[in-house]
Amino acid sequence: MRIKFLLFALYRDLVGAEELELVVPPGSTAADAVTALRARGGGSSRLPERPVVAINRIYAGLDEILSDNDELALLPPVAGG
Amino acid sequence: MRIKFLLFALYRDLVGAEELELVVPPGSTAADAVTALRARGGGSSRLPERPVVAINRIYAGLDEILSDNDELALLPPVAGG
Amino acid sequence: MNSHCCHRWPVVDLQSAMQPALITREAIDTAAVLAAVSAPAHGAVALFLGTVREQNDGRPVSGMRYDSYEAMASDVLAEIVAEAAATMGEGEIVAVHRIGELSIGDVSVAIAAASPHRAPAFDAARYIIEEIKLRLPVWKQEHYNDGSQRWLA
Amino acid sequence: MNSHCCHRWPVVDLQSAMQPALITREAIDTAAVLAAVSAPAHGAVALFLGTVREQNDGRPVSGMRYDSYEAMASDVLAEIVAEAAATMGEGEIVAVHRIGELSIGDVSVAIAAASPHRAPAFDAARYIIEEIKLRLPVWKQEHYNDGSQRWLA
Repeated sequence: MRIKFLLFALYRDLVGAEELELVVPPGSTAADAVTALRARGGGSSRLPERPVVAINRIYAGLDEILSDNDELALLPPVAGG
Repeated sequence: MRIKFLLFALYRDLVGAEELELVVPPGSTAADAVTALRARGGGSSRLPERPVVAINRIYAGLDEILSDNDELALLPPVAGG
Repeated sequence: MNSHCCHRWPVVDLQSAMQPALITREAIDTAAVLAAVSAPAHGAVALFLGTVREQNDGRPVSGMRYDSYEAMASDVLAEIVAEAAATMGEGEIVAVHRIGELSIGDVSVAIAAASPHRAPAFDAARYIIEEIKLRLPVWKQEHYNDGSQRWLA
Repeated sequence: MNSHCCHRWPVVDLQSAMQPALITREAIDTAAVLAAVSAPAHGAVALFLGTVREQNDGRPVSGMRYDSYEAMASDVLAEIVAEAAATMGEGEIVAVHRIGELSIGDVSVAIAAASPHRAPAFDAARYIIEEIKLRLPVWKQEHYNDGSQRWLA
């Protein structure tokens, strides 16, 4: 199934992209998808193993199981205000 | 000695004056002066026996001893803001 | 002094243009209060505004008269602001209380505290309004639609 | 609907003119934020402003870039405001967070809470800024005088 990754701030700089898509096996969790992204190597391998994530714009646990076409956002520590 | 009373809000309405002067014996306390003022009768007698007071613009205790020409303000419960 | 020696023009300084504690009969300019505390070093500004409500205890209010022991109120407000400033540390504070006849919606009190950090700014503004309620010698008389009026305590 | 039957002109309503939770690239109009929550029933208004400071950790800052996961940030800010409103009860709240390139002194966040009473207004404004710091998906990158930059965490 296809997962759309969204990257912000420091993570965007590391990966060098705002978004990218990867195909992961059905039944993959958010953690699995992050592992797949880090396995691309380069700056992506410097992403944290367990980042804060949102699935389809909602904060989610890393053990959450993804569905086809989910948007998985990797969120650096927030710094608003 | 002469004491200048200052009256505000409800107390002003009771006494019917913004300020007035009374002569009280040397050594009088603020409480003594209030008693003298209440003894004038009329609306003044409806002043509380132990109001909050300020002497020369500073909050003071009723047992404070007055000096000649002191300004003694009788302060209803404040309601600013 | 020394006016013979050099050309010195007055520097316009918003912060010193507004007293940190003021009892006034004029309408309160909220934007000016905010401007007076703002500075590049202060990342956080807390502003509190008290306004005249259209009702109190369920009774419709047509207006409000604020009376004060003006000379003492100026001193007490300055004292309250100084206490808050001492606790807050770095930053700027302005507190203004209006007296006289006010209409519904008019700002009766404005308190602004600016600090490098948000907690001290909030705490300062909160402290000042609480202390005003406790000890500023100001009284208010509500005017009602039927023409009657009452001093609040 | 029913436009054929009677002349109904749109009512200008400041409160509905401004969304209660907004992520924007425009400069924040503080006066408009205050106006949006003000009402004759609300005797207390608490406003919090966050502004870009000229330095951080002792290092001079030349500017700040705010980035966000905009679609999610709008939802999260609306959620935070709704939580504060539920606790506050009667009143009005507006919270605006600016994103994009900001200069020193620019307002990055404005939160206004108006209530019949002061404690709920203060508490609502404070709650919202604390929750923004915890969970609003916004990031900031400081620009320094030497041309370098850094994402804050």
